[in-house]
Amino acid sequence: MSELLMAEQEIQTPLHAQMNQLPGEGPRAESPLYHADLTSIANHGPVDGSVHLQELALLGHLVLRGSPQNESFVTGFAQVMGFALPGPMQSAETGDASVRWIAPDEWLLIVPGSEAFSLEKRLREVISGHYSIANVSGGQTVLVLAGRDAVNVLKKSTGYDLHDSNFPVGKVVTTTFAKASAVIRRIGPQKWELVVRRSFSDYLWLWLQDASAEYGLIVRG
Amino acid sequence: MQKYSGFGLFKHALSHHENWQRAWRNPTPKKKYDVIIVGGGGHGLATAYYLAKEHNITNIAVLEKGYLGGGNTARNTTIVRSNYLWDEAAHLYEHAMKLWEGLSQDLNYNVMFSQRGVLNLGHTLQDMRDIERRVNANRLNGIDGEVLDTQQVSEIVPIMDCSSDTRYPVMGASWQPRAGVARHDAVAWGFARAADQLGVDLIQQCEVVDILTEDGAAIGVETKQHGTIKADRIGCVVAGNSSVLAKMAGFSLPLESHPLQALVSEPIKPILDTVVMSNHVHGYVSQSDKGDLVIGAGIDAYTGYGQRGSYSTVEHTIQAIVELFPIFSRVRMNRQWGGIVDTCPDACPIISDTPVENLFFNCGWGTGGFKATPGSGNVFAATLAKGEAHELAKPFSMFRFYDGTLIDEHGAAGVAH
Amino acid sequence: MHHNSMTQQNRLQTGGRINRSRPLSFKYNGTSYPGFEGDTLASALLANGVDVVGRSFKYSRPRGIIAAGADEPNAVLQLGATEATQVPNVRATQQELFDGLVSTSTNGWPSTDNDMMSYIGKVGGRMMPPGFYYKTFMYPQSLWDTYEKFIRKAAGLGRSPVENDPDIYDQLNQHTDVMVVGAGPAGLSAALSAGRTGARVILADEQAEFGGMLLHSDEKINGKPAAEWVASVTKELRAMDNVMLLPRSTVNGYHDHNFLTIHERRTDHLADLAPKGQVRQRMHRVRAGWVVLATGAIERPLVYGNNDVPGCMLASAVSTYIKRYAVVPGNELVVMTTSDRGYKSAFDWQDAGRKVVAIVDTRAEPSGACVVEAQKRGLKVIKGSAVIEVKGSKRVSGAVIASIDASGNKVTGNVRRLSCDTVASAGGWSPAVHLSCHAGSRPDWRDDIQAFVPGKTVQKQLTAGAVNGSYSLVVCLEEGARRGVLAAANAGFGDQSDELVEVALVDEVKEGPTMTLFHIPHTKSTSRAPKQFVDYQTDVTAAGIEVATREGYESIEHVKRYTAMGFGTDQGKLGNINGMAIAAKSMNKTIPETGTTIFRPNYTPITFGAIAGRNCGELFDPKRYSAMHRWHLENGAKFEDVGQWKRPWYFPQPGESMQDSLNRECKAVRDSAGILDASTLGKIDIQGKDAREFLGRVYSNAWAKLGVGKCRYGLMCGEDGMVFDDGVTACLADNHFVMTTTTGGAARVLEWLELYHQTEWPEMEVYFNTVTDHWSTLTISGPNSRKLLAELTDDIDLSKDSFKFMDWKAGTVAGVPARVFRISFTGELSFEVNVQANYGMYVWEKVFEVGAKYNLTPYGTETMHVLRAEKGFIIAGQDTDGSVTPIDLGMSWCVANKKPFSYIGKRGMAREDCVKENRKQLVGLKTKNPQLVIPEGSQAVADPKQPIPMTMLGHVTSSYYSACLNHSIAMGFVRGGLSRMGETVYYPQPDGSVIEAEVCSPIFLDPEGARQNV
Amino acid sequence: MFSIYCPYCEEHREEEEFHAKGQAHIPRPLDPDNCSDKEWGEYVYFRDNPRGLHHELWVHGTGCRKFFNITRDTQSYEIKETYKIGTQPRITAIHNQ
Repeated sequence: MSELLMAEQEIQTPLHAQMNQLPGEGPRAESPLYHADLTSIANHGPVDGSVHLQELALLGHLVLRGSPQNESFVTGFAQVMGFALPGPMQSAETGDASVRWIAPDEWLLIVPGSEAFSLEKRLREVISGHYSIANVSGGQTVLVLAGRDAVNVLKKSTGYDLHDSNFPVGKVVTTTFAKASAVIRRIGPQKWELVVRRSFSDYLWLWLQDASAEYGLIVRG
Repeated sequence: MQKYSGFGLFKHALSHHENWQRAWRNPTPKKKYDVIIVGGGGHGLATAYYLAKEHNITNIAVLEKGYLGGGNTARNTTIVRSNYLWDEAAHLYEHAMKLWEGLSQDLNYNVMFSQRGVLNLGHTLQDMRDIERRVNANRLNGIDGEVLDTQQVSEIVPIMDCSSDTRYPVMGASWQPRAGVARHDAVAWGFARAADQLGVDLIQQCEVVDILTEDGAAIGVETKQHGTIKADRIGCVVAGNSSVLAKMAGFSLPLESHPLQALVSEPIKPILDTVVMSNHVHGYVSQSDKGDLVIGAGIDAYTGYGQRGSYSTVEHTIQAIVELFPIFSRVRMNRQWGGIVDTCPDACPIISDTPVENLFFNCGWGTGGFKATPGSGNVFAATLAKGEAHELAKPFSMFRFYDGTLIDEHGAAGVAH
Repeated sequence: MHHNSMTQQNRLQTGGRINRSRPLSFKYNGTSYPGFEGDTLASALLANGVDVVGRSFKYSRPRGIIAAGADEPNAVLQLGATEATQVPNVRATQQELFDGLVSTSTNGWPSTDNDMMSYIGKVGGRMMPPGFYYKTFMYPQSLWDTYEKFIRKAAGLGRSPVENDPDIYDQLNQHTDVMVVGAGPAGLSAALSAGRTGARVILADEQAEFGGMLLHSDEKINGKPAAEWVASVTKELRAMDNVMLLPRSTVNGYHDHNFLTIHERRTDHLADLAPKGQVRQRMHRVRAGWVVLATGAIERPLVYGNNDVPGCMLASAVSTYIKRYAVVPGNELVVMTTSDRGYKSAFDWQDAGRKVVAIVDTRAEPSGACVVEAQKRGLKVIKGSAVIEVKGSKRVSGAVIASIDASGNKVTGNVRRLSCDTVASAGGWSPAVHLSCHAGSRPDWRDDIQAFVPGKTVQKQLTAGAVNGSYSLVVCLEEGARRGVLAAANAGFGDQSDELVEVALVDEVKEGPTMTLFHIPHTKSTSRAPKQFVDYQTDVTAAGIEVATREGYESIEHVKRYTAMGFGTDQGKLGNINGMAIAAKSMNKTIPETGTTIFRPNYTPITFGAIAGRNCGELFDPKRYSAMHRWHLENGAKFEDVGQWKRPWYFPQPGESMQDSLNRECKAVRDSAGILDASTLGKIDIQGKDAREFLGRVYSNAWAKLGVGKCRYGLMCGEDGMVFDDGVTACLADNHFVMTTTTGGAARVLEWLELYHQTEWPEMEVYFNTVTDHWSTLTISGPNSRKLLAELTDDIDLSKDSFKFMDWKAGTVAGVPARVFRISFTGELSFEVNVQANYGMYVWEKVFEVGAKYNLTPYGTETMHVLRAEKGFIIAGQDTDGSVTPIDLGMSWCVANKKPFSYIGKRGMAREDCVKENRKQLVGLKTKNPQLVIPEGSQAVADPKQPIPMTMLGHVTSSYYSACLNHSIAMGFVRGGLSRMGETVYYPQPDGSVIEAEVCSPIFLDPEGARQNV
Repeated sequence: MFSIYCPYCEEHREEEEFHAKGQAHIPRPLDPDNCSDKEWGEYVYFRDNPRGLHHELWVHGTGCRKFFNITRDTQSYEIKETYKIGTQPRITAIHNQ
């Protein structure tokens, strides 16, 4: 218990409150689409279709805010992550860490859930000046939409131009998605990653099932 | 004047309708008038009519840059109601309502005012609180109205989906039986004809390009087609152009001009006998005597003088109508169009003197102008005649935006109507 | 398949594009008829000799099919085999025939009462000049309601279904470099030349087959029949993966910045109910780089006496039915034409083996190849003459022809009658400029072709072919090719070199000049001649238009509105130009002098369901859920809509009334412990060295001294000084705060903060991030909440002295890291537990595991409202309405006017009207009868007996029965209320009763705050 | 339906991602407390609302959440330019005449 305690001790820097928000073993985590039970749909659901959907649940989501003019912010990130912050509408990744440009002073870093806190600590250690890091891991989830007709499902859902000439692999856009919004990243010729907000996830799950009905939806576990 | 009646119609039928007189003259403007009214829409024509009828001022010109009733009068969804929240607005709109009741006979022109009742739906607990508040205020102000529950609503509009499993179930409504719709073009034409009969000069295709002032007072206008026309008093009633006219006179107004869109379905057999409005799902609908479903919603968020808005607004409106009336899903949208509404920060109009002496403005009706047409003209006429605001107009001075005596009707006027 | 014995007597044995091997059967007005695949409903009706397809709505005259496309005004039918699949007002000329199609005529007159019909039509007809209803039905006033019902009955065409639509619709967002509208000769060559550059191209056409007029043309392109050229071009286009072909797709709207809407009908040609799982109709929302309008032109009918009798048709339509559908719509034809065009129909008719009675040419000296051919064919050509009137009622029985003068203004004699059953008229072409007008451009009049063409526009728009007034095939093809290349080049594909322009070879036919003529004169004056229809669907006649101008309705907009010309479902495609010409003539003006004609979307009507797409039913608007929503469902919560959120409203137990539940939930909180899901409150993470200063500027109260580990309540105002949101903000660290907002206000507040940061104070070092969805918030409230929470944490010291009211601490709850705020909206000892939302449900369940012994009771928003009202806490949005200042709310304690910076709202509150003593102020209200609950929204008066209109003092904003206090409580506004404590106000009720209440402090329970400070 | 170039995302985006926020270049008075009611009213409520060229504030709400300015013709709806907060328009009514 005691070392658990240690791990969960609030680390009070004078300037920012940091907090490891993950418990140790035991407590059950429920991703935003937990109630949809995608795993059993994956196991027992339809196997025919040209649209594939998968939730990448319980990842670590960190919102980084800072100015590109803040050298310590830019270099600090590169130093910790081993790659540079991408420019407008771009993304970068190595291994299981990926970062998305959201705004001129905002990036979304997604890592394995267990690494969010340690990464935040390391980033705060090396970055100085004006910046912020917000852990939003509980507030959003990642959906991967793939398959031949994934692009048509997206065309029903967003007004953004998805054509190869405008939306090559690696590009990121934050845009409208049905009556919600999503951060959309193209991760393959027929593969797209959607970052959506927790409270909208059930609506978007219903929407995606409806929009892909005519093509056939296969859920991946 | 040539009186309109069933018998007259019969008489003219015998002569193959070859002897109808003009509804109004086409006069060339004089050099000077007692009063110039800029703007030949419903409000301007009503102002001229009541000036002549109730204040014996007949040396009047109405200057219209296009054709009579060609602005928002020709583009609105014709809803007439007076169930406003605040006393000031309620009294003004109820004054209009009383004039509506009898307007056809007064003008000897059938404006087809149809008191089929208006429902303002509530979809949330707060909607219902606001409805209770408004209806209570209406009753104590002498305006008819009652609060209906879901069951009562579905009895009035059985074709509406009042089930509890919709996204925003209908929890109830306010109901004003005396409210309804009127034939919008006929209102302008009726006032025009009656004003013309009383000697008012209606000058169409006459665009005001400048307002002439002399030591702080307005003395006339410069027009594109007829040069200078002088007047002792000038009233501007130019919805969709108010800020432009004010700029000519050297001041600005607390206005933004927004596109307000409307649309109609193809004509279908009578199926909807009342007006249904919903702020929450953002749509309202009535059925015209021609059979069209007349539909509208909120304004577009940007300013625009183009008499058109964004397609997404039309989409949201139709989603709302299909949500309320799923049976209309297979009915088809025929035409859409847009007007320009001058909106005030407190969703109430301006009927006011201005920084320029002898220059008065009647504007800022936002989405609520048509229903006020006779009342607006009536109090503005009195204001122009006396040179000071009519009792009912006093609270609507443009200077309320300095001292803060706003009349915030957003609760009641949050959605276009 | 069963067919009745009826033969298709007007069907040719050979020719046309119909598939004779696929016979179909359909119903019209209860009778079933045969047809073929490839027919439209109109061509099938004509094939079966059906003349009357409806009655006109005003005069109820029999009407037949006039046209072959979108311009048809009469053949507007009700479709649908079942109630749920009814579709009103379907244009038979555009409806493809399918097996089992059921259609009925939609007479303007709803009842089958023939007396009424004939009364209105025959006798009443003359009593109904334009605007007749403005002139009558006025007296007596009381009868208008009755008059109106009578008028409404006459209105409408088809009827709405009364069952819900079983079909599904959707939308696809498209982006393209070049959008080509119309797949006639110009459109096809435009798409081809653009497609070859590699540009993204969309080609849409309203018809099932591409080709337009080429589908029934004899002309040759590159030496081959035109239809072969169409096939080869379509084949090449289909092979290009940068080209999207959309048949059965009408471009209905052309909006700003080159945004177009396309209505694609995917299954309407198969059945009236879409095959299972298929989308019936789809809207394409297109953003185009450049647009090529190749929308063609619509033939104008000529306006003559009784020109609405079935058998009167457009000459081009006659050719279309013969050549494309192998249907000859009659036996004996008279053609009236102002150009060479009409001759073609006569030739087609003759080739079909039926009798051409005469070609009546309004030109005195027609020249051109066709005249020579007519002589070769032995056809009778009557020059300098016109059909001034036809005879017959349900079908043309004869044509009255007469000589006319060269100007076409009057009959010069030689009146005689020819027997015939069909009169085809060719009055020239009107370019289909509709789309070019949608974004505000006005069409230009061209005297040389006597027609409007697309005007100056700010759109990235090109035009090709007949819409330009270029009517000859060779020009259409070349213009198309050139505009296609140009559009692609403008969009960045290919250069504009001529190599890219492939011009097809067509042998030109020499055409003679056209005569300008719209309205055929009659021996009688227009007002006395037989009705000469201009707009068929709205029953507008030439005489009617003259009456309108006679009465001073002189602007063409007045004419249209007064007569209803152009307001039908065809939007005046046939009638508008003729109407303008007649109005102009009656005022001795030119057509452009009467104004231009402007078209609005839609080109043709669009199904509401298609526009709504998927956004109806449960997808109408997102439902937002907290992480504990499943638990709320399982535990029988009733929900309240708050913004898009579904919040538990209360948790009824079996047999409980709502009030029972509230009483139970309230008591549980006051006596022991209750729990509320507060996750929906907005939460904004604020970091940066200027965060504290920023808070001081956007809240009305002071923030300079808020220490780390502390929380504070704040009020947020607009620049007008009116309260718009409130909430508690906690200081997590010197440069780090978390702000809470109302559930409905979260997005607005975040944007508000960003607005001021980005536009007013960019120099301030602060970042705002929403963490609303990231944290689950469990509010445990009640005297036992400390004990309960103690069982779930061993690293948070909950003791009174170390964890004070308005403190927050971090630690673990149920083994999950948490931030715990000791704040209270109920007035009880209360802890807000915040955990990462992925663990919200887990912790919630753990709390209940230990909570049982404390009778831990879940409560919803309604109980929360009662509990806070007992304490006099406001709810922004319920107790405020955008017109009240903090002072009006009696919350001057929450206003810090000594702050150095003039915070948002300060100046607004100081305006003349806002500092008046006698404003409406929020107070508590105690009813004289403690059991009476004043209905929320009741209005206060000082004297309930005063006459109406009464002077109102303010309204009740919050009102409840307090089970804990055993009496009702209320808050409301009363003018000058803060200085009226103890006075009585009266609340008149709709039922005539009056509720008396005493003005009091809004704090009904524990004014000292002892309960929350334990 | 506008197609709007976001100066921060550096590409054209659909109108649905944006919100119009009214007239641009209306700085908050630096000393509100010493403004007259009239001056304050002018700041809060009174607008140019021109027919023609208009400098207006928009926010890329469903995007980068940045506020920026648009110079737009309120009659033709043509967007002449978009520019970042803190910068001045290149095209103004004067230039346009």
